[in-house]
Amino acid sequence: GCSPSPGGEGKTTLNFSYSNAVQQTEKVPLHFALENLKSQGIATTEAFHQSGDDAVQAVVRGESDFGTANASTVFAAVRKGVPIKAVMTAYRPAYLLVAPASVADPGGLGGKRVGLQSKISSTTLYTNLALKDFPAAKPQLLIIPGSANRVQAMIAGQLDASVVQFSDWLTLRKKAPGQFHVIYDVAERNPDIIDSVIFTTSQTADSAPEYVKKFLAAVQTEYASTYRDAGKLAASIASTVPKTDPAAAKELAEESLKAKIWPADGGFSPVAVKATLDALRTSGILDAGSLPDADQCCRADLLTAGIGG
Amino acid sequence: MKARSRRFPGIRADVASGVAVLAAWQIVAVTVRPQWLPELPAVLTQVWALVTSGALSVLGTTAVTLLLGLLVTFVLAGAAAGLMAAGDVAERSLMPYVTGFLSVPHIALVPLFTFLWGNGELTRVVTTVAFAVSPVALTWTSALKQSPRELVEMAASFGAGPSAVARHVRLPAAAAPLVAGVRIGVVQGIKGTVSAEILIGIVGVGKLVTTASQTFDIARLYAIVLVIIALSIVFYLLLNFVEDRMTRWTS
Amino acid sequence: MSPSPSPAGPAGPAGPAGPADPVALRLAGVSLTFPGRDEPVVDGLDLDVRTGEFLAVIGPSGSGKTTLLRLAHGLLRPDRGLITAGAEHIVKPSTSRGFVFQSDCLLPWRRIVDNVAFPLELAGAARAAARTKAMELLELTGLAASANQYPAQLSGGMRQRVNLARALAIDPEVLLMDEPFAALDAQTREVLQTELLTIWARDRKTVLFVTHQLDEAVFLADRVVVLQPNPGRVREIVPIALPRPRALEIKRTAEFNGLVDRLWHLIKSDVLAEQLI
Amino acid sequence: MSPSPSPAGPAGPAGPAGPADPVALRLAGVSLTFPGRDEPVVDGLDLDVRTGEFLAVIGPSGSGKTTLLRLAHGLLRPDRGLITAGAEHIVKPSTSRGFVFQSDCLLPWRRIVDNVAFPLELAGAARAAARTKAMELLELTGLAASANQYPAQLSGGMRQRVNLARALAIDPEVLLMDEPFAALDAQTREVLQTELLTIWARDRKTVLFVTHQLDEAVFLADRVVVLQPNPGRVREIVPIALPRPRALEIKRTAEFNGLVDRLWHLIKSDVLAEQLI
Amino acid sequence: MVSSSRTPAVLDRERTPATPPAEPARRRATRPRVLVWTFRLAILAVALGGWQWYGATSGGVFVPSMTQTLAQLPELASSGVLAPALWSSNTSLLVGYPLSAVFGLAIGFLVGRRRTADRALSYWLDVAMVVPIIATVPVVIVALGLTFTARVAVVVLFALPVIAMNARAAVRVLDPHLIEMACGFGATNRQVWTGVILPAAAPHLFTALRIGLGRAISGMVVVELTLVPVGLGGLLLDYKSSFAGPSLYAVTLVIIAEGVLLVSLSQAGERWLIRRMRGERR
Ligand SMILES: Nc1ncnc2c1ncn2[C@@H]1O[C@H](COP(=O)(O)OP(=O)(O)OP(=O)(O)O)[C@@H](O)[C@H]1O
Ligand SMILES: Nc1ncnc2c1ncn2[C@@H]1O[C@H](COP(=O)(O)OP(=O)(O)OP(=O)(O)O)[C@@H](O)[C@H]1O
Ligand SMILES: [Mg+2]
Ligand SMILES: [Mg+2]
Repeated sequence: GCSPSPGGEGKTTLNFSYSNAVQQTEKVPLHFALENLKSQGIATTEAFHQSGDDAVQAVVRGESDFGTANASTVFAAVRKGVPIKAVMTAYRPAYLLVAPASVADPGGLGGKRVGLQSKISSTTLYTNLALKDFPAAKPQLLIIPGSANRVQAMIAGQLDASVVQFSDWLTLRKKAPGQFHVIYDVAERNPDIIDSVIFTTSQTADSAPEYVKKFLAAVQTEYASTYRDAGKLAASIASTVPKTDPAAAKELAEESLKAKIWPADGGFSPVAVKATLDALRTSGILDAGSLPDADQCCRADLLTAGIGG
Repeated sequence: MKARSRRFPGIRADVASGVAVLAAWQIVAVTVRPQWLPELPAVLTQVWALVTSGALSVLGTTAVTLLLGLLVTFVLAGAAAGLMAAGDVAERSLMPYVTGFLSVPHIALVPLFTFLWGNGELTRVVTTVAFAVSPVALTWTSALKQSPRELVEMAASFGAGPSAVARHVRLPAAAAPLVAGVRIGVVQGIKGTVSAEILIGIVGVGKLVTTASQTFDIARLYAIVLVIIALSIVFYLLLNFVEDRMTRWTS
Repeated sequence: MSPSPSPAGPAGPAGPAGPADPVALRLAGVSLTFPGRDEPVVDGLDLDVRTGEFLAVIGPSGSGKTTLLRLAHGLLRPDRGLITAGAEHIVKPSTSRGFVFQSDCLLPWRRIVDNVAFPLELAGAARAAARTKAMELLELTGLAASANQYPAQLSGGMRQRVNLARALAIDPEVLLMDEPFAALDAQTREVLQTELLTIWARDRKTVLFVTHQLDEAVFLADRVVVLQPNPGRVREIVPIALPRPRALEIKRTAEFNGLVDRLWHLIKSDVLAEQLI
Repeated sequence: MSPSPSPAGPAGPAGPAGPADPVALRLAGVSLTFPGRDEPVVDGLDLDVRTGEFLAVIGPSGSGKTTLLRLAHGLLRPDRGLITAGAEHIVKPSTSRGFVFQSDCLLPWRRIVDNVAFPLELAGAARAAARTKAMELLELTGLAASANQYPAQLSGGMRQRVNLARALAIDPEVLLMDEPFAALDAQTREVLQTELLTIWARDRKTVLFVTHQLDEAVFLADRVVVLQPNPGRVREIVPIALPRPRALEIKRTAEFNGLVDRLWHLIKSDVLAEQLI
Repeated sequence: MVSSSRTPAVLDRERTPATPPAEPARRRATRPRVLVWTFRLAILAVALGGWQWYGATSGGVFVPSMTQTLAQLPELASSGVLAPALWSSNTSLLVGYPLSAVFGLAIGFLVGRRRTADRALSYWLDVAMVVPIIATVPVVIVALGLTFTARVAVVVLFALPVIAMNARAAVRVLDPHLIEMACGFGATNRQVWTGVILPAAAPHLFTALRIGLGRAISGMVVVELTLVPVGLGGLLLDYKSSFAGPSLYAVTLVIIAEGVLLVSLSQAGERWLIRRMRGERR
């Protein structure tokens, strides 16, 4: 069900694009928000992509109405003239910088092999944020896409440190117990940083605000509910994220809730947007001169105020 | 075949070498236990799981892409071959482009295709066509061009007109290489479809591979690769069989 | 209409039993130059083939023997001169002339019987009728047992028999044969020569037979045309007065060898010239 | 040393001028079965090739003529029986025996002179020396002018001359020739036959010559071995008492044709049996 | 399973159509030549013109015009992005291709001339030629990690089977009589190889190496596109994810150019060799 011009306010279909090929913990509430929309008479579909730019592609082409992608990807696309707008924070960074036990803080990474997802990615951003206060430390940066692959490389000794997701940190602890520890908790140290955003086309945002609002409200409601029942969240994670046993799901749920990665208020305050843009600029992921300003890339006005955890 | 069974009673050398490799695999897997090499039974269990769990149903999209791609390929290649076989000028004008396209590393075009057309069916079909179209066009051109001069003259000497010559001589003479073109097209098309799916990573075999490798399921990854290999071999054997049937008279 | 150009004089004593010697095929002043070539291949060639006679053509390589046959069949058209069969002016192939090629030219994807039936199908016969007729011809040439095989499964000698059977299928008035036995080994060739004579004796069709083999020409023919090369012309026509039916033993007689010797002397200088490096 | 196994009696009158008739090549009780076949190709074959004689071998297709030559050369080894050249027990090819194949087997990427020099190079001769020797042989076979051409640029007759020159290059004691002229047209073949005799007359090497052409066998040989098929055995050895040197004209004599006729009768039944379908 | 006696798809892919029968009228050849070049240029002009027109009028982010793309090339080169990427990609080719060539030829010779080796290996080489090797890339990465060795291994996986199968065909098709002839003249095994088999097979061996080169380039790009995003493939992915259309197009052009250039060069060498061997020097 493609809808090339998502025009009418009374639209009863909603196609959603994820920037991942397989379901991830961070997106479990999104998934259930979409499920909930079905009970409101909206037919939803979910498409999985290999990267954020593919999700952007799908939305721009009208294959999907909404998508998630890294803030950096969406902002870069906007800068190149792709007609999309971020409308909500999907989640805040669920990342940890993990290093060998011998390394105490990011300053100790000098000369070590540190893995990155790609040149333009959240891992780069967070590694830069971690190293911000230690300008003297010059690690050797290696590009290894796939958090799982980086974990594999760390276990195999091909990599010393990397920014990894919660789930991978669990794996790492299990497969190489005692060898690694967390030296930098990204979400904890950067409460305002946006990791991933929900976006739609500028046209949809402009011409069908009610439709967008309806969707965002559903997401916000679901986000709020996660904080009320950690057990239900763990069960949801175990049932939707591949290869996650109940024990791991429980840990993931707890970690995520502790880091408050799902903003029930939409997490889209001007402060957060500015902090994210600043971080992108200072870390050199997007060259400073042509960064979009907040108005170009974001619309915070479609969120439902007052839903809180 | 007879000589073969005489020298290796009951065993065929190719089967034997295959079994030897599998045995070596299993021995390494259970003795050295490298992380990257799952034990054979684990892989076979996964193959069985793939088959029985219905996970292979994603191959439906693969088949659709392949069919669409081959359809387009055969139409395009047919047109190009028809043009090139029809006239010397047309052939010499088009040939550099067709052979040139043959030396393009087609797989490098996939990012451009996804940039252009997204992750959808269109990109995958175009990739399939890009892989298959020039070899098929070349094979078909030579099939159409090879003129069995003596046979044509023979038919003419019995009063056959151009249409009778085409029907009774040129077409049957070209049949074998035309079928060979189809075989090449299918083999190349499978490569194209699978390449597109793996690079795009979210449909068909690509989805299987991505899921397995992102969830660290190494045994399953091996199983998927084995299934892909097995399926392409089956296709290939099928095509060979058809081709042999059609050219029985050459024996 | 015009006297035979043979320097050996008109109508040798070996004239066949045909009725009153009318001419089956006449080439008059025929010239042909292949495009892109400077010299004509055939130049001012005159030749009468009498009805019911077996006429052999010999000459060194490149003297235009094949070209002559193709002209006579209508596969080629002369630049100048006339080629006629009775009242018909030959301008294209017709089923009243059958061609037996040197290479057997069987359709490899058709079974033997269907190869023989091929010209009949071309002529519009129903498949079944064509096959019945083809089977008769295969009986005649001793090939009935191989009717359902493919050409690739047959020996060279058998393939040439099929080739002959196919030419006979359309019941042509004139049979044009271009070195049909050249690719066969010496013994197989002799066997086929006798068979050809047997078949020919049944209804005495007119035959124009090209060969390199002098003894073959003498053994088979009523008259032997000797071509000279550059450009192709008739050097001489040698009548063969050997009695018929002929058995292979005739090849060892002095008379036979005298005729072969005469032909050899007629082409010797041309052959040796061609051999010069 | 031992009596010839010929049923035609020992030492025909055509014995060559060689000294005291020693045996150049002896096959004694030779049998061979190809793997995967039930019947032997050659079974209990006895044959003596006398030094300096020109021995021709005829027989129907498949009677094992080529196999016999390959055995004599050492390219094949018999299952049973002995093959000896003087005191040497033949188990592998040696340069004391030269082989001339039916297909010319020239190396297409070498010039004519280098093709002739090829066996000399194999034997370790320096390139320059090999070429000088090769040029001599090309003079002898009338090919000097083509020395720097490539095989593809030559006619079939010329290629067979090169083939012959190459076999002579290693100055073998025995020359083994397998239907060397079979692919040539009748006239070219006759020209090469006379040339071969001329070259042979110079130093009278021992020659074992396989052919299908009865007249070729009679024209060239001192004795003709007639093979019978299934399994290959010597049916008869026919001595050829024609005087030497022989000119082509001898082919038209009664004596010559009598010999051809005799050979024909010896193989006739086998040939006709083979033709049966 | 089937016997491996047939070697389909070996030379098929590269089969160039038979040259047209000798044209008798050579004088008339100049007019078609002019015509042919007119058509060739016209095809090129239509393709490039169409691209330019579409890119300029309605291309948007996703279809930059031809001039935009071409203008990006010098920029990429001067900004120091292109050369390191080219080098980084081609190092795996530089190591992997010679390895494939040496081992591919060796295996091909072995399989082509030794029946036991043929029976044991041909079938699997045949299989390697028809299966999509790209499917094995994840397994290679699992086994060898995201390393240079893995990249080389993928290049070898892509190129070696093709080279081996074509080398096998090359040393096989030759006339057995030629070898028998050489043996007849007492040639040693080594002399048979150097004097007969290799010269006879040389043109086909060059074809084998050329096809292998094309496949090796594919292999080089494949790893970079799937799991080790360095070099040219890495650039492609970077530019794609940052929506840098002109750069993406330009790098794609560079890869195409490299493929076509390398393959054409080896093709020219091959033709020269064949002409030399056929004695058509003059
Ligand atoms: N289609 C053609 N185009 C140009 N030249 C041709 C063509 N066909 C034959 N020729 C030339 O015409 C000459 C006569 O050819 P033809 O085949 O008639 O000779 P032939 O006597 O049959 O020779 P052979 O005994 O070798 O069969 C030869 O020089 C040949 O090269
Ligand atoms: N390498 C081989 N393997 C199996 N059978 C063979 C082989 N070589 C020859 N034969 C068979 O052995 C028999 C004799 O073959 P050979 O070539 O010696 O006959 P020939 O007398 O030379 O025949 P021709 O006159 O046709 O040349 C034939 O039936 C042939 O099929
Ligand atoms: Mg001819
Ligand atoms: Mg033989």
